[in-house]
Amino acid sequence: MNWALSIFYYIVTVLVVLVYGLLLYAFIAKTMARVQGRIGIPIYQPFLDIIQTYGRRTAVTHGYMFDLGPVFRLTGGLGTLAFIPVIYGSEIFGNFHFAGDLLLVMYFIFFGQLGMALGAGESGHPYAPMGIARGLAQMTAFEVPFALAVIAVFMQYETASITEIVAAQQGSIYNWTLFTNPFAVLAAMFAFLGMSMYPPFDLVTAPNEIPIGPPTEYHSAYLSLLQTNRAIFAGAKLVLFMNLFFGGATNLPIMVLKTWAIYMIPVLIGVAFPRFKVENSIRFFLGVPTLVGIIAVLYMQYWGTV
Amino acid sequence: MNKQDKNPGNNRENLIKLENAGLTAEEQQLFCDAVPVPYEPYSLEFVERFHNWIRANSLWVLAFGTGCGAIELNPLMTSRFDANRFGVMMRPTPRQASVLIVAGYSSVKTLKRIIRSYEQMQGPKFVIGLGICTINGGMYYDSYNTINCLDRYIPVDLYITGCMPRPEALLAGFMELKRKIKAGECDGANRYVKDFDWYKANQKKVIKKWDMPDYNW
Amino acid sequence: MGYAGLQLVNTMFMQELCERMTRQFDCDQVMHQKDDLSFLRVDRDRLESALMYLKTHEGFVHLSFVTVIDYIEDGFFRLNYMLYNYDKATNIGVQVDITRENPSMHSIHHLWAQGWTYQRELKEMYGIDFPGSPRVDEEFVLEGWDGIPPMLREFDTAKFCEDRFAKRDGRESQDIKQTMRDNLYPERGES
Amino acid sequence: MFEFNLPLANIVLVTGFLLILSGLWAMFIHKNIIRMIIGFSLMDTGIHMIMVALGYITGGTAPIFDDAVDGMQMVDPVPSALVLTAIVIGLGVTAVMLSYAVKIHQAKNSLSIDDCAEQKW
Amino acid sequence: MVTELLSPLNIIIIALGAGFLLPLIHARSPRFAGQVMFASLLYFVIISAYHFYTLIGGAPAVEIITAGIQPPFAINLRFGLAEAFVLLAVNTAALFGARYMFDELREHASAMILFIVWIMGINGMVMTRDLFNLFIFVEITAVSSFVLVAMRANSIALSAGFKYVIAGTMASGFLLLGTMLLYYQTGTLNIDDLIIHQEMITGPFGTAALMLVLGAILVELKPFPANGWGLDVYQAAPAGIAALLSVGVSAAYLFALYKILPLLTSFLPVIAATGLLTFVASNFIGLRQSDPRRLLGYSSVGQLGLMVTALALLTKFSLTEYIPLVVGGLFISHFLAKAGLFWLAGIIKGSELGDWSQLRSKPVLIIAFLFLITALAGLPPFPTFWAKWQLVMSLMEYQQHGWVFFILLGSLLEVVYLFRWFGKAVSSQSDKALDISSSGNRQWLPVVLFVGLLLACGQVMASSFDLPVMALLPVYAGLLLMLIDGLGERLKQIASLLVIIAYSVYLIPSLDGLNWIFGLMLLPGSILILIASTYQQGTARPGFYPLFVMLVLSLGTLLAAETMLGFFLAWELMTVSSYLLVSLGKKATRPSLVYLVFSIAGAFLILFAFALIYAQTGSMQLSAIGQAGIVSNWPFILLLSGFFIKMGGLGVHVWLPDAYAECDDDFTAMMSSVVSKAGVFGLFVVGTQMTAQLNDMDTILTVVGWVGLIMALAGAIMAAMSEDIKHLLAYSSIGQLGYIVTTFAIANHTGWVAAMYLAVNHLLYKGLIFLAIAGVLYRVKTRYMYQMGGLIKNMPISFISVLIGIITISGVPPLLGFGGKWLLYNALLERGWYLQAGLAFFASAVAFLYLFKLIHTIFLGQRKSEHEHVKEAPLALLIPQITFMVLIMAFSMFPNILIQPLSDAVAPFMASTFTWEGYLLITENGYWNGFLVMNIVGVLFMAPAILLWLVSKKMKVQKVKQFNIVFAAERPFTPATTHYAYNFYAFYDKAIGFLTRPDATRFWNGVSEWGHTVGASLRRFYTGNGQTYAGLILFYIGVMYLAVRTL
Repeated sequence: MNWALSIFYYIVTVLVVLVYGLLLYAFIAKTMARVQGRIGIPIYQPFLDIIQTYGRRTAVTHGYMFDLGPVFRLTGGLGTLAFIPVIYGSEIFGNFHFAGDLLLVMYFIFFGQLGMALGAGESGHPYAPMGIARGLAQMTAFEVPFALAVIAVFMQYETASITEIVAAQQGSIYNWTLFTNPFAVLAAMFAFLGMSMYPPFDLVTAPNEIPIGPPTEYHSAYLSLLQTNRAIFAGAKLVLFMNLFFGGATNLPIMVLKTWAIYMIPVLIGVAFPRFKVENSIRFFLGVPTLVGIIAVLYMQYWGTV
Repeated sequence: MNKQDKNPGNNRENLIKLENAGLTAEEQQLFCDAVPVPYEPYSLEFVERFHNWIRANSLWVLAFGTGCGAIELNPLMTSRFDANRFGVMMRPTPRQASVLIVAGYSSVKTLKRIIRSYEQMQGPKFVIGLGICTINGGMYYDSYNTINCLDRYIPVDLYITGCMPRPEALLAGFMELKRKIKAGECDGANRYVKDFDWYKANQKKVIKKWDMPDYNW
Repeated sequence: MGYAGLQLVNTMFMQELCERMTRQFDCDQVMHQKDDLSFLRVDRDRLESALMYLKTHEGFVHLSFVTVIDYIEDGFFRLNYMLYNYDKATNIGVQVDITRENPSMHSIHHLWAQGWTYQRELKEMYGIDFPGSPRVDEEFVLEGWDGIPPMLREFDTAKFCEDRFAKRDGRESQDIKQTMRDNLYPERGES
Repeated sequence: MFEFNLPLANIVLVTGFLLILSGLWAMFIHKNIIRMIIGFSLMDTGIHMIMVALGYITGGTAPIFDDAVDGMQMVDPVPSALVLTAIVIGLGVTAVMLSYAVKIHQAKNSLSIDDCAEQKW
Repeated sequence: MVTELLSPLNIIIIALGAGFLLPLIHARSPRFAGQVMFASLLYFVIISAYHFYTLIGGAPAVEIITAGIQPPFAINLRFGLAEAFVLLAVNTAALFGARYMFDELREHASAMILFIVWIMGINGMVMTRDLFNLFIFVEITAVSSFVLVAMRANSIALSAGFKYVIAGTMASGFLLLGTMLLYYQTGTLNIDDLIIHQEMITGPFGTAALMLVLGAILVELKPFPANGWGLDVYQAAPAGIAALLSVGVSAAYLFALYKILPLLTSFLPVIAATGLLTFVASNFIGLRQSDPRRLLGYSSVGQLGLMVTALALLTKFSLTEYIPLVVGGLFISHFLAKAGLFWLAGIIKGSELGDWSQLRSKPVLIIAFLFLITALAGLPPFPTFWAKWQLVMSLMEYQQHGWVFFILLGSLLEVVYLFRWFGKAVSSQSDKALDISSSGNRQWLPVVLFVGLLLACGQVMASSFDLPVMALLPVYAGLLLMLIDGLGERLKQIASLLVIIAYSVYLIPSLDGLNWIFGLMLLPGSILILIASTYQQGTARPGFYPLFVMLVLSLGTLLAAETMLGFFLAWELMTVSSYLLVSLGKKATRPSLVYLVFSIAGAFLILFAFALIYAQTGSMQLSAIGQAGIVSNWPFILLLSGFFIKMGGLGVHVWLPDAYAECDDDFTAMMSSVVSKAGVFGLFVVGTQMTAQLNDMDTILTVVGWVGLIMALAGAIMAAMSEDIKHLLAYSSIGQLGYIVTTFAIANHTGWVAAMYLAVNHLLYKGLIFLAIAGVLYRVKTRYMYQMGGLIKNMPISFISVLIGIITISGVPPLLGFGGKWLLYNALLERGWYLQAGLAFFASAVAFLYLFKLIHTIFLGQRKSEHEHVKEAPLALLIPQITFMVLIMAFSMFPNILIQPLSDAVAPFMASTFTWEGYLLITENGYWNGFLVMNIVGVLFMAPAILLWLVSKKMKVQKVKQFNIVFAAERPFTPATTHYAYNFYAFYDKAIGFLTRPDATRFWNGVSEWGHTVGASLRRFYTGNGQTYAGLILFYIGVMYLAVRTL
């Protein structure tokens, strides 16, 4: 593999995913506005917002960890993306998936969150640790169904390599994990609700309780890094789910379509529900979703024949 | 001060400190005592104009209801008025907001919080005075606890009169603010810094219990 | 028992109560405002025992509020302690007149735990002292108030504003009475 | 096996056991130290009697070796010798006990065993 | 000539002669009388020593025949090796005892006479072979004792003495009666003759006769419950007398029992049972005792009980060749230690355990006290340890599980109360001062001498086992360093470092395979932590360095051990030294005791398992574990449980948080990162030996795997709920060790590599974090995290340490920790433990909770005003931290330099499933290129960093202070109320907090409560009433008789 070329391809991927992520965000906002009978933001609004925050002329800093927090966060997003093949079989969008398998991705997701948590922590604002504590607590809970789902997927395909998992789902729509391993997908989608930070699981930013939580003190260029990451990370996460459960994508339009569809699930649920209390959210995830996850594993163990 | 003016952006340490007389010695250690300095526009004019256009189309309003007029802000986001389509968005924290709407009368107590929030916003930042009370006190002109002229305390870019002005008026105000921003007329943040002593004197004249630093970084 | 019956019982209860109170605490004035609302006026020094009695014997367990009226012309403050009886659904207001010079009143915080809030407010707004009431000297609503208490009638708010807050030129103030008459009810004319 | 074929020895033997039992009994029921010591003496004496009785053979001769005497008809000399030693020792022990009684009386002004229960558990 | 001069009979002659002469001399010159007495006692010693020497050389036993007639027709005495041994001990003790209490003795000639006659009585009891003669010596001894006990004639001593008199006279009466009945049946009084003709002792009559003799001797050995009088005497008698009563007189009776034991073949189980009952019951009661003298009494009684048991059981199973080792070992240990302790008790004023804190004014005495306690408790290197080892092994050979169980239970209880006593002596404050000036060194020098003798005896006994030369090296190294304990801290540190480094250089090359890897982990890890030891400038740390060296060296010997004894010895040495190190903490008295008790309990489980293995295989080699596994799973389960306790396994973890929290802050690092690995090593010792059987142990392994994961989860949740920083880390250790347990139980190549990898990981990051925290605690003087905050400004390097540490723990790539997680899941999936993998994921997610809490509440958020001028941690702490960080970064960058050796070390036991392609590691299920990940992340990190830097060049960036925050338009008022730190995860507590309820703690508290209640109930027998005691004696003999008849 030519290193320079693969780095170039990676940069292309990042840019594509960034643009796509921002557009997706705008599209969702627009959709929600239309649901509410509004016109909604222009489709290019997220780009303006990012540039606006990049273009702020003053900033305050609370210390070096505060400065590094967004850097960690964006690194986390970029890295997660780097280890996921975005489009199956594509040389350009294959990224560095050969560096590690699914476990690497699952753990690398924490990298950015950890760095962000530390940076926000140094800001000294009490909402920051409150939000992080809520987020971590909820994360521990929704990781359980997610992990069980991933384990079920692993049991099904007997590999932890994302590329191979995608490869195994090619051919027909009935080869998708969604149909071959429905319990795992159900559990994973429960977890996805928690990851997406839409109601009823938007505990971290929790407007009206701890207004926007961790990034309370982040602004200007720091915030724009976070916004950038948000787009990239959302893209990476969607691609991961798509790869694991929905057959992956062999070209860009399919990817766009599938990820958009996946993303609509938490959005549509989000517009219909109020927010959980933290303890309720934890108990929720440890209840039915975990049970579904366990069923998925047991199903694979005893009846799963693919 | 001169040195900083010549070389903006690189001075993390200011030479002159704020007095912060309202704080105890112990508290002074906990608050930053640097003097605010104005920022220069981008050296390339088209960059500045580009950014002004962006700023105008991405107005982040601080969700801070300072008075009775706050009730007029809520319909702004509803389907009837939908300020979103103009790039207006509510932000819950002053750090991220660029527009401060002082909605209606402001009592002395609220003024203190307004000043704090305004100073915590990052430039460029804009202030809209909403309602007659912010202009000359309105019906509360002789209340012992309500200020009369907002622009003596913080720089106001735009007033919207009325008691109360309807959301349409506010939307019109946003349009006007956008125009002013694009025209590069909104330099309230820099004005505030340049006339810092005057603003502080006015503020301290009405706020007797000044238990915060002189500039709330 | 129907509503009318309850009303009758209440009226009788209130009358009997007021008689008892008059006997016991030398209430110099009793006023039956409504079926379920009466006012008694007691001595400054008997207030505590009267309230105590009402709370413990007559079922007026709830202190609704404490207010004061500034009778600047007659030189006294009239304090109103409004109590409520849940069982009988009746109110009773106990009034005390205190002098305007160095006004001071006994604290009733020991009777109702929320008492200190009202007393702190009265201290700030009227300068009435309640020795022994918790945090009574702390600020209640105002921050850094440096004049005479603003609710006193001798406080000249217009002059205060002129001194303290800048005026913007161009403001026209109209006489409200005249304006309303001119603009809203022109047909009524001078009366 | 133990055989009750010697009336005199039996009488002594039974008496000895009775004395032991009564001595123990006295040690258990009496609170007074002096009485307990007496009980001990009774027990001791009982043991001595048993010792003698065990060695005695009715109609046996004195244990003096002589050509004329059949060894089997001799009274066993050993218990008799031992009992002398035991009596001496018993005497010594009794003396110690009595001096304890004196000392205890001096120290506590009481001779009750119940007053000697300072230590427990 | 020499032989005649040194004839044992001379002891009696001299004693009687001195008895006559002393009053005459005393009247002239009390001083000379004293010299005569000492000369006599010295003569006794010389005689016994001479004969001991010659007998050891193989000389025949000395037979003394009286009246010129051969036994059995005349009284004869024998002076064999056993007699010589006992009498040498007794006479030595008597010599020092007389010296110890000379102030009291010299007043009256009669006291001196009594003392001499007393000792003579003891000598006689030991030597005589005639039953009636035994009675006479018993009476001589008893009468002298009666008088000597009441020598001070205070009220309590008189009461106790009179009870003693009653019991003594009853016992001797029974002895006399029994003797006569025996004589009646057999016609002989000679013990040897009786043994020859024991078939003549028949029927109930014979049984009764034997019972009376036995009962009399046993009563004098103070069996439970007929021993109240004895306890009173121990408590009330003058210390010197009590010491000799406990060691000398009891020795004589024990010896008497030994002599008549051949007569009592059918009695043996009952004798053993009564001894064991005494041992266990006394130790239970000891739990409740607060008077040290009486506690010593209980201990004496218990030890005698154990010796009786050992004697009876060994005789029963015809293991008489072990009697010298077992009973002799128990005896000499009890003898020296009890004498020393009683003598110490005489020096100390006051009757509370806490009063022993007076000893601290003389360090040599507190150390002596510690040694004596340790010797009594049966810990190495003292004789009891060897004796118990041999006893347990021998009994187990005959499948005597019940006996062993109760012996170990009693020993455990003994440890509890003895070390509680020591803890009180170390921690409490006595208002009385130790006064040893008036008596000079006369009173304490013997104690020290006896400690030396104990050590010597221990060494002698050790030599009778097949042990490597270095087995006791830790002890000697520790003792050596103790000699220089008075020097400067830095000097001691360097000396200790040199010792450890030299030892490492010697040891590590000699190890191989997994042991080698453990060696490379533990010894350098210890060195790094030791570097930090001088961080508290100006604080002396007495005892720290000797114990530390002992601990590290015992870890080394543990690794090098090849036999079960060597392993167990090293294990116990490690336990003792780490216990003592823990107890050096300021408030560590109770936690360290709990730690010791659990450790010893664990060690006993291991001992039990070893004994089972030995019984099954007859081999002492560690490799026998594997053979034993074929027969039964029990050794495996027991060993696992033992190591599990050491690792703080779930349910038995209750010792861990407090022990970690209360010991010195840098030593916590040692406990967590190094000492806990001993448990892991133990697991691997078992695992590697039993590789062949592991396949058949699916059920056990599955259970262990689940337990490990539940441990991981519970540890993480409890850590998240802790407010105390050291508790948090302690629970974290529990959780992390849980993963190691699970990966061990996976028992395939990946699993074991994962376990080893996790162990290395744990060593690195726990060492790092605990040292960083030690620095924080040193600077901020509080352990509660909510009282800290914002320290990143003051302690940036410590912050980075903790940051690296928590990233490593959490398993976030690209650092080392991810490898552990990756291997863990790979192993779990490979094994097919899918639900377990889900649980592991949950546990590792919960770990994020406490990790963020840890770093946030300490270093981030709002700094307290009082911490404004806090400085960075001392350099001594930073150096090892930086070393750890460098290691972590290096292993993260090049994971193969770690995984490859681990894989190779595991490969001999489990076939490797790894494939390497350069830096890419491929398993059956996945792949991971640590080097590449590290580089990608590094490059990716630079991109936003440069971007941010570029943007900030165009901005005015103002550095602000901690209160410059958006506070809902208000201003913060105090850092304490602005810092979100207390009850950090309140909602988590609401959601699943029921999982953190301290049920285990409650359970063990219940056990402790129960033990105390048992003790309290058992001691209801001791009413203090002489008649009750007499009644109990009758009752005891009656029950014994019935028991014998029934059996």
